[in-house]
Order: sequence, then C-alpha cells, then structure tokens
Amino acid sequence: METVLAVVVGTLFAVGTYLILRRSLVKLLLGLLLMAHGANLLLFTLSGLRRGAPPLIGPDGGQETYADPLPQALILTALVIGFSLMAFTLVLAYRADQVVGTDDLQRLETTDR
Amino acid sequence: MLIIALFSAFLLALVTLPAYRWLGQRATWLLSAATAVLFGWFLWQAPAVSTGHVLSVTYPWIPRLNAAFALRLDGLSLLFALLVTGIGALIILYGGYYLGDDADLSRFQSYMFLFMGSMLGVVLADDLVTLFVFWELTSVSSYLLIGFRHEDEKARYGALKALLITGGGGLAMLAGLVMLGMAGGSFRIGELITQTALSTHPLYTAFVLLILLGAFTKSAQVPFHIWLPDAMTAPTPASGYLHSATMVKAGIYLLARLQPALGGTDLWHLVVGIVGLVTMLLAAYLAFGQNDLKALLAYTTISSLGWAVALIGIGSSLALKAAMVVIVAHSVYKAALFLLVGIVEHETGTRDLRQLGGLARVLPVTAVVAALVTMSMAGLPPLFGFLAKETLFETALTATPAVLPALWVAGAAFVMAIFAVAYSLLFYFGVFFGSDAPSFDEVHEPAWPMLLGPAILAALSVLLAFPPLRTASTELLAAAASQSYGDAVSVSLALWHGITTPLLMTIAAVASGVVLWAVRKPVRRWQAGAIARIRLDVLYDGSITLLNRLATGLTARFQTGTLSDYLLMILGAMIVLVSYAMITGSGTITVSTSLAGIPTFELLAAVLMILSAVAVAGTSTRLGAIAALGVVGFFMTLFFVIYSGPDLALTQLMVETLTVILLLLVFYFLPRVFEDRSTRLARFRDIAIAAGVGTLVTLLTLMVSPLEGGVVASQSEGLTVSEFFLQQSVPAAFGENVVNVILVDFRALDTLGEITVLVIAVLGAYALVKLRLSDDHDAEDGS
Amino acid sequence: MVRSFLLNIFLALVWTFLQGELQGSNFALGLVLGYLVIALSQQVLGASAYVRKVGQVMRFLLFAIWEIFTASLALAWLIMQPRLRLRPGIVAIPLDAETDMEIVAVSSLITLSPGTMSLDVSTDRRTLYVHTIDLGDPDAFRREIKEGLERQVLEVMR
Amino acid sequence: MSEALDVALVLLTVSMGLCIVRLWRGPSLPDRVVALDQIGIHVVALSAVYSIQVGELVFLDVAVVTGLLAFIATVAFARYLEQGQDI
Amino acid sequence: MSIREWTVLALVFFGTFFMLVAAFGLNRMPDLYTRMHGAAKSTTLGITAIMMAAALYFLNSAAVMRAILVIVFFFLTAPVATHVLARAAYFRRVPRWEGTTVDELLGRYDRASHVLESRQEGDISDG
Amino acid sequence: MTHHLVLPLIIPLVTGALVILAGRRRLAARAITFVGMTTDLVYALYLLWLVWNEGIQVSALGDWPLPFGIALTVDLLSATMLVLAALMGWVVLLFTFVTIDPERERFGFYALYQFLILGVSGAFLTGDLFNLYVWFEVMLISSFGLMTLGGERDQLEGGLKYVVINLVSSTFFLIAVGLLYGATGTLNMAHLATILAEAESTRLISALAMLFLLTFGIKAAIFPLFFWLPASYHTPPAAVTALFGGLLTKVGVYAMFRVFTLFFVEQPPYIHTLLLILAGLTMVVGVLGAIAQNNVRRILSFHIISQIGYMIMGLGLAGVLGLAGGIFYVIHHIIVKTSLLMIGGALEEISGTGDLKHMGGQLRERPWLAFLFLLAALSLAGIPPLSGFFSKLTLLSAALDQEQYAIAAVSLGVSVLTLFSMTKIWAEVFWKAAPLPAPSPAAEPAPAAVAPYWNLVAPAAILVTLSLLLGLGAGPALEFASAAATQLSVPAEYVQAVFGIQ
Repeated sequence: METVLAVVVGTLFAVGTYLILRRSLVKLLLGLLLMAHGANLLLFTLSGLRRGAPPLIGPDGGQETYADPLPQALILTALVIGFSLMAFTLVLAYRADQVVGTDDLQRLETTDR
Repeated sequence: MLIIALFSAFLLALVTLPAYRWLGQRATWLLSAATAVLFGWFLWQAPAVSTGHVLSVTYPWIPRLNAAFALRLDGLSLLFALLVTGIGALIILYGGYYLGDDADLSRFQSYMFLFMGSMLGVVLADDLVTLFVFWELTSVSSYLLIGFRHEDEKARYGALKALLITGGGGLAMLAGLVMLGMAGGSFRIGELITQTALSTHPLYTAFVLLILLGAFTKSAQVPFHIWLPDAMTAPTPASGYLHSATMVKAGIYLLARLQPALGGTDLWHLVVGIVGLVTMLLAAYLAFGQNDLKALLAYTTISSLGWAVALIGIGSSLALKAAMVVIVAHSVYKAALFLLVGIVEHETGTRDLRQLGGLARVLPVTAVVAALVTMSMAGLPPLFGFLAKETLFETALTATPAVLPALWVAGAAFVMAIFAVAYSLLFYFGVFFGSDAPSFDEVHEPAWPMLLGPAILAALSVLLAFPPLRTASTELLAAAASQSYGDAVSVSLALWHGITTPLLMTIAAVASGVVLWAVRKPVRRWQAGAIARIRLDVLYDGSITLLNRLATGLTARFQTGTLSDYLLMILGAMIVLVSYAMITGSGTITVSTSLAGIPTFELLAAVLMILSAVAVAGTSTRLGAIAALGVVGFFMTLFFVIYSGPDLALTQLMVETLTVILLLLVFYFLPRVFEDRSTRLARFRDIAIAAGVGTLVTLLTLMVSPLEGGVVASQSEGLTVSEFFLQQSVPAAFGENVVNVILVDFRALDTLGEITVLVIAVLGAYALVKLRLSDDHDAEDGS
Repeated sequence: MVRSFLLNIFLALVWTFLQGELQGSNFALGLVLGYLVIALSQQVLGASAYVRKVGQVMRFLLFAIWEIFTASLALAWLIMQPRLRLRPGIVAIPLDAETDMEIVAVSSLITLSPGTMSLDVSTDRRTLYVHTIDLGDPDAFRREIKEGLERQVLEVMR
Repeated sequence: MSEALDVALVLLTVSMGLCIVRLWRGPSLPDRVVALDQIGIHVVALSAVYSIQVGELVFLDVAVVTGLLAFIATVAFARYLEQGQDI
Repeated sequence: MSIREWTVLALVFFGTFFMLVAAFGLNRMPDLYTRMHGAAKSTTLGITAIMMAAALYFLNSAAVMRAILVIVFFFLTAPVATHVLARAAYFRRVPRWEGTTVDELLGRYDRASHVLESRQEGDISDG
Repeated sequence: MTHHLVLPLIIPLVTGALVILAGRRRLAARAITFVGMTTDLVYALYLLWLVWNEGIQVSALGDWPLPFGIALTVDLLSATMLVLAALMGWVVLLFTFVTIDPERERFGFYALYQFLILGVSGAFLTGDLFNLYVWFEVMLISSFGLMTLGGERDQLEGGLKYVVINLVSSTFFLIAVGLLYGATGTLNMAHLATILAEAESTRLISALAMLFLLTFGIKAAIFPLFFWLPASYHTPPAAVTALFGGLLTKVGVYAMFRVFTLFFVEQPPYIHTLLLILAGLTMVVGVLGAIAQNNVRRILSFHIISQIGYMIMGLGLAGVLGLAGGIFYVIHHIIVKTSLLMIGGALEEISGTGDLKHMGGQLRERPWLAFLFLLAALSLAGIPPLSGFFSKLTLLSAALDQEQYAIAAVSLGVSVLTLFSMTKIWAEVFWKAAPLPAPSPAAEPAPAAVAPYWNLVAPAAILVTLSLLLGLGAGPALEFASAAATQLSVPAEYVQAVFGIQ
C-alpha cells in the first residue's frame, strides 16, 4: 500500500505544482492546498501504515503493535500550522485582489520593476 | 612613536572640522605647522635611518591569518614619508587659501589629512595586510577628493572611475598579497624581502601579476592610466598632492618595496619594464597634445611614473638609485607645478592653454617660480630634474637585464626626454608668454601663502642639485635604494661628470625638443586626431555601459515580476538538484508493484483520490475545483481513518472544512475568470515540471518506506523513538492517547509554536482586513 | 412540562448514582426508566403534557422513519427500471403551519417522504413550493400533502 | 465477518466513485455541491463500517464529525451559490 | 458468527445498498432536482442503518450515543441541506429537465431582493 | 542541564502576549516591547558568555531523556546568532519608534515584531529538526504579518510573492523532515549526526540533503531561489525591511551551516563544490541585480542576495578557516545590512521617495547620515578597516588556501561591483545636487520622522560603530568566529553535549 500511497502523494504534488504555475491567483491557492495535502500524506505514508492500530493505549495495556504515533503528532502540528498559513494567505489573496484589481499573476509585477 | 606619528595625521583629520569652525583661516596655519612638525620628526630620524637603522613596531592583529599591525621605518619608507609630510605641509597651507572662501574648506582639509594618514600608513606598513588597509583608504580618500565638487557630474564620473580602477586593482592585489603571504609563510614585509625562493614558487607568476595589477592601477600605468586625467576634477591642491606627488607613487613604492622579494626574474623585468617604458612614452606623447593645463600635467605625471616603474623593472642597483632620484625630483617639481596651475586658474578663472598667455606680465613672481620648476621638469641643468634624467640615461646605457635590451630603454628614454622638453616649453610659454594673449589686466598675484609652497619647492628643485643638500639627500637616497635593491647601493650625484654619453643625449634631446616645440602647431593638430583614436577611456566607458546593460538584461530575465516564473525556476532547480543526487548516488529503490494484500476498497479509494486531485486542475469552474479539493480532503480523512490516525482524521476534517469555507468566502470576492491564460507551450512545460516534481516525490517516498521496518535504534535503552513514546506514554505522562501525549508533553514546544502560529495568523489577517493605509482599487469593495 | 422534564432528568441522575458508575449508558437507561415512572405515575398525578409530548415525538419519529424507508425503497425501485418514468413538477402548497418550527418540520418531512422534496418557502411564509417526481394532478397532490403529512405534523407540534 | 465488511467497503467506495463522476460532470454548480455532500456522507459511512471492521470505536468519532462538517460545508456552498456568483 | 454479528452485517449491507441507490440516482436522474431526491432520502436511510450496525456491534454506551447522535443529526440536517441547496439552485435558474410538467414557482422570485412571492389567491383552484 | 535556555522563547512570547493585551495603547506597547527586547538582549549576552566559558549548553525540555524529547542546544554559533537577533531587534526597535506610523502600531505591529524575534530565536535555539520547522513557520507567519501590515498596494503585491514562495519552501521542508525521520527514525539533530555519520551515502541521503539545501536556500535567498526577496523587501516600512534584511535570510544561512556541518557532512560528496558554485552565482547575480536597480532599498535588497553568496562560500569552503570566514561574514553582514537599510529607510522618509532620480543633495542636508552611510557602504563593499574587509579577507585566505581560485576571483570581482553599486547610491543621493522642486507625490512635508533627526541616525550609528570596532578588533573577532567554526567542524562535540546531559 505504501507504493500506492506514494503514487497518490506524487500525484498530489504534480497537480499542485501544475496549479501553482498557472497565472490565476485562485489556482495558485488551490495548488498550495494540494501540495500541503501531499506533504501530510507523505508523512503519514512514512509512518508505516498499520490498519486498525491507533496509538491509543487502553487501560489493559492493549495490543503489541501500534501505528507510529510520532509522525501523527507531527502531521497534526503541521496541519494546524498549514491551516494558519493558508488562512492568512487566503486573506492576503483577497486583499491583494481587492487593491490591485486583478487575479492574473502576470500583472502583479510592479514591485519587481 | 611611529604609531603616534601615523595616527597624528588621522587625528588631524578629525580635528580639522572643529578647528576651522573655531579658528577660521588661522587653523590653516596651525594644521600646516602640525604637519611640518611631523615632517620634522621624520627628518630627525633621517641620520639614523640613513645608516641602516630600522625602526619598527608590531602589534598582533589577526593572529589567525598571520596578519599583524606592523610598521617599519627604513630608508625607503622614510623617503616617502618625508615626501608625504613635507609636500603635505605646503599643500595644506596652500589649500587653505586656495579654497579660502569655500564653505567646505574644512571638509576638504579633513579629507586631505585622511589621505595623508593613509599614505603614511602605506609607506610605513611592514605587513601586507596593514599595507593593504591603508592602500584602500588612500583610494577612498582619493574618491572623496576627486568628487569634492560633487554637484558637477564630471567630478562624480572621475571619482568613480578612479575608485573602480584603483579599487579593483587593489582587490586583485589583495589576492596576490594573500598568495604571497602564503607562499612566503608570512605577511611581514621585513621577512618576505629576505626570502630568495619566492621566485621559484609555483604560484609566483600568479601573485606577481596580481600584485602588479594593483600597483599599475594605482600608479596609472598603461592601460590603467585612464583614470588619472579624469581625476583632475579634484581641487588643484588635491591633484598636486594625491595625483602627482604622493598617492600615485604608492604603486611605485610597492614595487620598489617588494622588488627584492619578487624582482630579478624575466617575468618581472619584462612586464614591469615594458609597461613602464610604454607608459612613459605614450603619456609623454599624449601630454604634448593637451590643452587643459591639469590634463597636461596629469599626462606628464603618468609619463614620470612610467619612468620610475621602468627603472624598477630593470631592477639593477643603478636603476633603483635612478628610480629614487626621479621619484623625489618629480614629486617636488610636479607638486609645485600643480600649485602654480592652481594659482593661474584661481586668478584667471581658466586653465585652458588656448585662452591663456602673457601672464608673466601680471604674475611675475609666479612666472619666476614656474620657470624654475618647469626647467626641472624639462630636465635642464642645474636642477634636480636634470640629475634624474642623467641617471636614467646612465642606467639605460649600462645596466639593463638581458630581456630588456639597452637600446630599447635608451631609445625610449631619449624620445621621452625630447617630449619632456617640448611639453615643458609648451606649458611655460603657453601660459606666461605668447603674442596672442588676451588681456588679463585685473589679474594679480595670489595671497603670499599660496606662493610660499611653490616657491619652497622650486627652491628645493634647485638646492637639491647642489651641496650641502645634495650630499645630505644622497645618503637618504642611498638608504632608500638599498632597501629596494636588497643590498647596499652607493649613490653619488653630480651635475658635471664631464662630457659623457648621457650629457650628449641630454643636449640632443633638448635641441630636438625645442624643434618639436617650434613645429608644435601641425604636430598637435595631428595629435588631436590621433588622441581621439587611441583613447582607452572608450574601454572603460564601454565596459560600464556593458555592465549596466548586462545587469539590467540579466535581472530582467530573472526578476520578471511573475510569480509563476519564480516558482518555475525554483521547482526546476529542485528537479535538477534532487534528480542529480538520485542518479549519481548509490543504493536501491525497491518498488513493490504487487498489489496483493491490499484491500480493494483502499485501491479504489486511492484511484478515486488521484482522480479528484486531477479534477481540481481539470475542472473549468472555480467551485468545481473547490469541491474537488474538498473530496481530496475527504480521502485524506479516509486514509487517516484506515491507517489508524483518528486524531488526524478529525483534525483534517476540521481544517478541510474551514479551509473550504474560507475559500468560498474569499472566492466570493475574487474575479470569476478561471480559464487558463497560459499558452500551449507554457502548459506543456508546466506539465513536464509538474510530472518531474511528482515523480521525484514519489520516488523519495518509495525509497524511504522500505526502511520502515529497520528504523535505526536509538542510543539509549535500545528503543526507537516511537517505541519510547508508546512505552512511556501511560506510566510517565499519564495519557492513553499517545499522539496527544506527544503533543502536550513530549513535544510540547512544537505545540506551543503551533498555537503561536495560529494566533499570529489571526492577528495578521485581522490587521490585513482592518488596516488599510492605501486606497483600495475598488472603493465599493472596501465595505 | 418543564418540571416533568427536569424530574425525568433528576430520576435519571438518581438512577445513575445508584448504579455507582457515572456512565452514559446508565444515564440513558435512567432516562427511559424515569420516563416510565413519570408516565405511570401520571395516572395518579393527572395528565401531563410532557408524557403526551414525548409520546407524540416518538410516534412522529417512527412515522418519519417509515416515510423515509418507503421513500428509499420507491427510489430504489425507480432507479432500477431500465427506463425512468418521471413526471416531475413543482407545486405550490398553501401552508397552515405558522411558526418557524412547524414550517421547518413540515418542509423537512416532505423532503424525507417518497417522491417529494421541498424547494422553498415564500417570503411571507404562506406558501411552500414542493418538487415532486411523479406528478399527476397538482391539486390532488396538494390535497394529499395537506391532509396527510401536514396534518400529522401539526398534530404533533401543537 | 471481516471479508464481508471488505465487500461493503468496496461497494461504498464504488458508490463514492459514482458521486465523484457526478462531481466531475456537473453540469451545474449545485450538482457538484450535491455530489460533494454525498461524498461527505460516504466518508461517514466508510468510517463507520471501517470502525466495525477493526473494532475501534474512535473512528466513529470521525464519522460524527464528518457528518457535521459535510453539512456545514454544504450550507456554506449553498449560501455562496445564492449570493449569485456566476461561474 | 453470532446472531448479533449477522444482524450487524445485514444492517451494513442494507445501508450500503441504499448508499448505492443514492449514488446511482445521482447519476441516472435527468436534472438536479430529481437527483436531489435520492440524495436526501436514501443516504439518510443508509447512514441510519450503518450507524445502527455500529451501535449494535460495539454495544456500549459510547457507540450507541454516537450512533444516535449521527442518526438524529442526519434526520435534521439532510432535509435542511437539500432545502437550501435546492432553493439556491432554483434561484440560480439551474435548468429543469424538459419533461417537467408543472412549475408553479416559475417567475416568482425577485432576483434582486431574493423575495419569493406567495402563491396568489387566483391560482388556488382548490382550498 | 540549563533550563533557562527557554528564556529567549519565553521573553518574546510573553512580551508579544502583553502587547496584544495592551491593545491599541501605543505607548504601553512601546514600553512593553522595549523592556522585553532589552531583557532578551541581556539574556542573550549572558548566554553567549556562558557558552564561551562553559561550552555547548543543552536543555531537554520537560526533562524527557534525549533524543526523545526536544532539545534546545546552544553552541557558539547559536549563541552568536541569538545575540545578533536580540541586538538587531533592539536597535531596529529604536528606529521603529521614530519611523513607524501610529496606525501600524495600533494594529499589533509590536506583537508581530516580538513573534518574529520568537521565531528567529527558536530557530537558533532548537536542536530538533521538526521543532526547527515549527519555529521557521512562526518566523514566517510573523514576517508575513509584518510584511503586509498596512495593506498598501506594493506591500500586498510583494507580500503575495513572498508568502507563496515561502509556503512552497515550507512544504518541501516538511517533506524533507518527514523523509529524514522515515529514513533514520529520529528528529534530534545530534542523534541524526550519529546515525548519518555511520550511514553510507546513498542516493536517498543525497537527495534529502538536496531537499534541505533547497528549502534553506529559499529562505536564505541563494541563486536560483532568491526571487521573493527583491520582489518584496522594499515594500514594507523601513523598520521592517531593516529587521528582515538583517535577520530573516540569515536564519536560512544558519540552518544551512547547522545542517551541512552537523549531519549532512560530505553528503552528497560533491556538496561543497555545489555550494561554491551556488555561492558564486548568488554573488554575481545578486550584485548585477543591484546594479540594475534605481531605488535605494531595492539596491540594498539585491545586495543582501549577493552577500549571502559570501556566507555560503564560507560554508562551501568548509574547514575551520572557511567556516570562520562565513560566520564572521554573517556577523558583519547582519550589523552592516541592518544599519544600511535603516539609513536607506531614513533617506526615503526624508526624501519622500526611494527613487534615485528624485533624490539628491543629502550630503549638505544631512552630513551625519552621509557619513554613516559611507562607512556602512564601504564596509559592505569590503573596504578596510571596516568589518567587511576582514571577513572577506578571511574568506579569500581560505579560498586561496584551498586553491579554490575561481571562487576567490568571483568574490573579489563582486566586491568591485558592490563598490560600484554602493557608490551609485552615494553619488546620486548624497553628491548629486538636490533635484529641482520635488516631483515626488509626497510633495507635502515628509512624515514626522524628519524632525527628530538624531533619533533617526542614532540606531544606525550604533551599528556602524560596531562594524568599525569589529574591523579594528578583527583579530579577536576572528578568533571568536574560529572558535565557533571549530565547534561546527567537530560534530562529535555537539553530540557529546546533547547526549552527555543525562
């Protein structure tokens, strides 16, 4: 299954990459979100996929094997961080569009010239 | 004491500003006197130093680089130090009156002292790093002085040109010096000049050439001489001081200083000798073609510098003696000439040869003084300049190395001498005599302190040629030359040796020079065309233009302003670097293509997830794309559920939903255009990049996953990190949900950061929405 | 009514404590038992709106589940036909329901029942627009809804 | 039991796939929103069945939350639709 | 397998079946409004069945509570969601299937103010 | 075990929180921030003293045994960077008080400022890779906030590019961390060092090293990854640019130093050559960019890139001398660049524009500012006896010592170009006569910043003095940098410190 998920991760990155290379602000944002998904899923894939073994230790001590809890904790942190960043970016995109008046990224070039 | 002497100059630079504010013009005298005291102190050291005594001080500075703050006063340093302080004292005085009514006088004098200190530092340094520090400082002070009239664009141009050429050469030299220091195992000049094996070092050619580059740019040797004429935009005292008497001699000083260590090889003889000779000749020729008096003097300066350089290139004891003589002679008469030109310009308002003439009538004293120094420049007896030329001829005829045939040297010297006579006549008669002179009736002699400097220097030009000053100076010159030669050099100077070849050459040169002057009009007219053709400045200007164009072009290519381009380059770099690492590295990638054991519905879900991801890019509507994104999020959740990450699934859902809602809110305001605006080609390119990134990420994931079973055990307790968490969660941290325990206990710091990020994001977004310092594009949207 | 409800909660809590374990299941059981106690004691204490209401709600729920069950079956049947036999239409139904709660309940239940789906309520809240899959006579349909479904809902709600 | 549940999971996934087909085809926006809503509900179902299969109660929580959020998302979409943005 | 497990399985498949029905409906029906019929009813039933299965399988209060929560929630939200969506769709003039026979809603929306008129008295042919 | 190591995190965090609580009360916010920043500076200095005397300091948070918990690890490099961060924070704060507009102050400027310091300090402190990611994000999001605070058009436009590229970089950072954890099973840097020291150089490890190079390269703005910087750095208020220019990219540089000396040593084998190539390109492209600009802060922004090249050159040269040169350069650059950006900002405030065409005459108007600028500019270009020269000299010596002549030549050539470009500002702003009646839009008297001239100059003066002292005291400074470099070049010491605390 790791192989399959690796392909999924790759696809997420590929589509994300394609989208962030578009000229539209909206697609850019979507691409960033897809890449964030890809990154999280990648971490998850690496954690060693185990079915039905959530890292919850019952009062009786529980099973012998659990899913690796650390990557899960990392993803959890990354999820929230990623969300915060995305939320900010969305607001920024909204404001930028409002002030600049276009969502065509090729026209957002005044600061570089 | 040496240190105090050195830093007193810098101190004076600081004192200048308040001094002028409090004392007015009296400060000029005070400062000049202070400089004279400095001169006196150096002079006082002369007897001891002439006998070979060396004063030196060393402080460790950068032990890690073997660099020390080391000073050394020997014959060579002393000679230069005397020139710097002696001429300095006169020029400070002169400058105080020359710029008497200028509001920026104090600033000017301050720069002059800054230069003086730096130049003293150069000549006193006993350590290559110390030397270089002061070397660059002279460039900076020169920059400030050339650009002193900074509202004038030409001044700025000249200043930059000088700085770039000398500064650039200086940096090349730095590389050479560092290599030299490494080759010689020390940065101490005193130690390096005693070494003999340097010329066989494998890097010899490299560091010699680099150091020469520094010296040549500083001393305005062809083809780097182009900055000096433009540097004439500096106020005249500065031109006389820096760009004639002292700073431009820094390169010569360096060559003379390092001659014992680096000289004696064919490379040295050839490069230094040829460059010197060419400079000497070319500049003399060009000088004759000038109309601007300062430009004329600038070219004669270059010529004389070439003269000294050529002598150092020859490198025999006689040659070095001749070099010392010409250095002193030139400094004395050329400084005076500049000051005189300054007077002329100060009084008449012009320094164009074509507008001047007949000034001997209104400026008699000036004319007399000028006559003396011009004669010295022309190399006429009984002046010190004559001695310089005699020794040059003598050297050319007797003591040249094999690679520099005597005929070349003698021929070049002779031709130069002809031009020297011719341009001297051109200068003197053009300014002070001439029938077509316009009337300068209102012109009068300058304030006497302005004449004092030139007069003293003119007197010196005479007196140095006769005892007792001649004998006194020979000792010093001998000491200097022997430092440069690396062995004792005996110096005896006399005006009359009998009828010798050099004397005959001088007579012939003077005669030819007079003839040349007589036919000056056609010659100069012809030159005007020729000069236009061989201006090397085109090279400089061209390269600056080219540089600017290159910079603009290149930057426009990189910094296109389009985010997609930036991302393209970044992702391209990623693909190149990572795939190169993958291709060249060793190790296997295990790809299990077997799908056995994978539940069908998981496969299906994976396929569907891929489809929805593609759908995000493929749908033609924004909402469709968001919906597809939402589906991708649902599948993420699903996989988190399947592979035992309930907390992840919950958080993912929450985040996903919030994101989707935010997206909707934001998109409500965004324009509706959603079609792809890129060209077909761009799309293909992007697909290729995307495929590359996707493939790499997949491969990376695949490469890591097989290791999963064999995660390296940690050092303590034989546990892997996750085993530790699972084991310790309940007993040590009293939590059953290990993920939670990690978040709030084992790795609480991450969580702290995470929460902070959330808070900041809210803060930032709030401010972004609320605080609007600029007018919005659409006012109605601002509600 | 509120008092009865609080009484029920109280009884449930008492039950939970008697059981000694503070668990949801015990509390739920307590709720049921408490309700039964109140329902039985109403013979003694007189009729309580609370008991009636709960009973009505239960019936209503059962009705709703039944509606949705039949609706789904009908749909399943429809889908499985090789040719879809559809006669969709949008019908306006005047509402007797007055309060927001009532309107929501009516419109929700319409959505959950076979072949109908409420589209929108007019701004003056007097008309409900319903989409139906198999429309014969609009007026017959109107009548059917009003007399069947709406009345049943309003009975429960009032 | 587990094998049988596997079958159920597959069926649910297929069903979800059908919803994705609708999501892809549209044609109107509300069609897509309906499809998304359906997909959310499928996730609820899948989580619940999976929770039965592995015997882990926690995944029921996921089902609860998914249901809640799918609803919120749908309403949000609907609000957005009604604001009258064309596509 | 115990009877309980059989029951669980039966419920799961019952639910799955209706989920499938909804999904098929989503694809077979000709227009948005007819599609939504299936979505509203069948999935609610499907979820109900599956949640009941889960409750039965675990048979502890936590599971039962969650199941009830989900079921009640769906009963409450499914119609509401359908309702808001259908309304929005109609408002946006998502086209109806050409076979639609009667449309008494047509033309009653004020698109600017979002006001929906009531049915006029004259239209009511029968009380 | 030194638990007070968390103070550089706690102080800005608490200060930031207090500022938020202060709400819209500007003066309270100022006072709180100033006290917080000062405390931070004092502690950072103490920490540096401690590390200098007692070696690498480690604190395992929560007392969990390492490598399981998160370790804060401070070696000389970290301590130096902490001091610099605090110092820049402190000095720029003074500058902020003079130049910032009250509206921004009311909208959480100081809170964001403190959180930025928090993120930066965290990145310097931590000895855990994922934790580094977290602090990077804290730093990023606060910088996003600061960058766009005010919502002016240029800010938003530049900010968008800045944000997006950094988000991409963060994503790659995250997967790199994840992959490295997958490959080694640990996140603790010291632990990674021991594991990777034994591991053979596979294509996986090489590829991961490249990923880290890329992510940190983006933050550090090296050659093909720098585009966000010139697009955005000139857009926020001057104080923000000064703080960013001094600190942000250097966090990326620091991370590269850490990663490529501690656990990706010689991974992949060609890493040093690659770094040198990138360093050279960065220098050249950066300085050419600067030459192409005609706006004070844009020129300075491009110079940041160019200068980053020198730091990477130090890393690429490796060896104690090379690393020492790099560290020395970082120290020098942070000080000088911050001061230059403050001066540049002040000039823009005074002139009402940053466009060289519309500026001029400042040498007569503001001689002290001119003097400071000249010193700082010369220092940047590497003119002795200022700090820039000695750091370049060290790098040059290291390069020549290792017979890396190409990079030595490039570094010298770029120095000349830097000089060329800095004198452009000098000539246009200070030397050129003031343009005729200002055509700039800000025709009305420039903001209040003009009046208190001394306040405007003083912060830059502090830093320029520091640069001068660093130059004159180059010997001790280089000894210090060498000590830090020695620590870097012996990872075992770091590892020992981390695992020795139990």
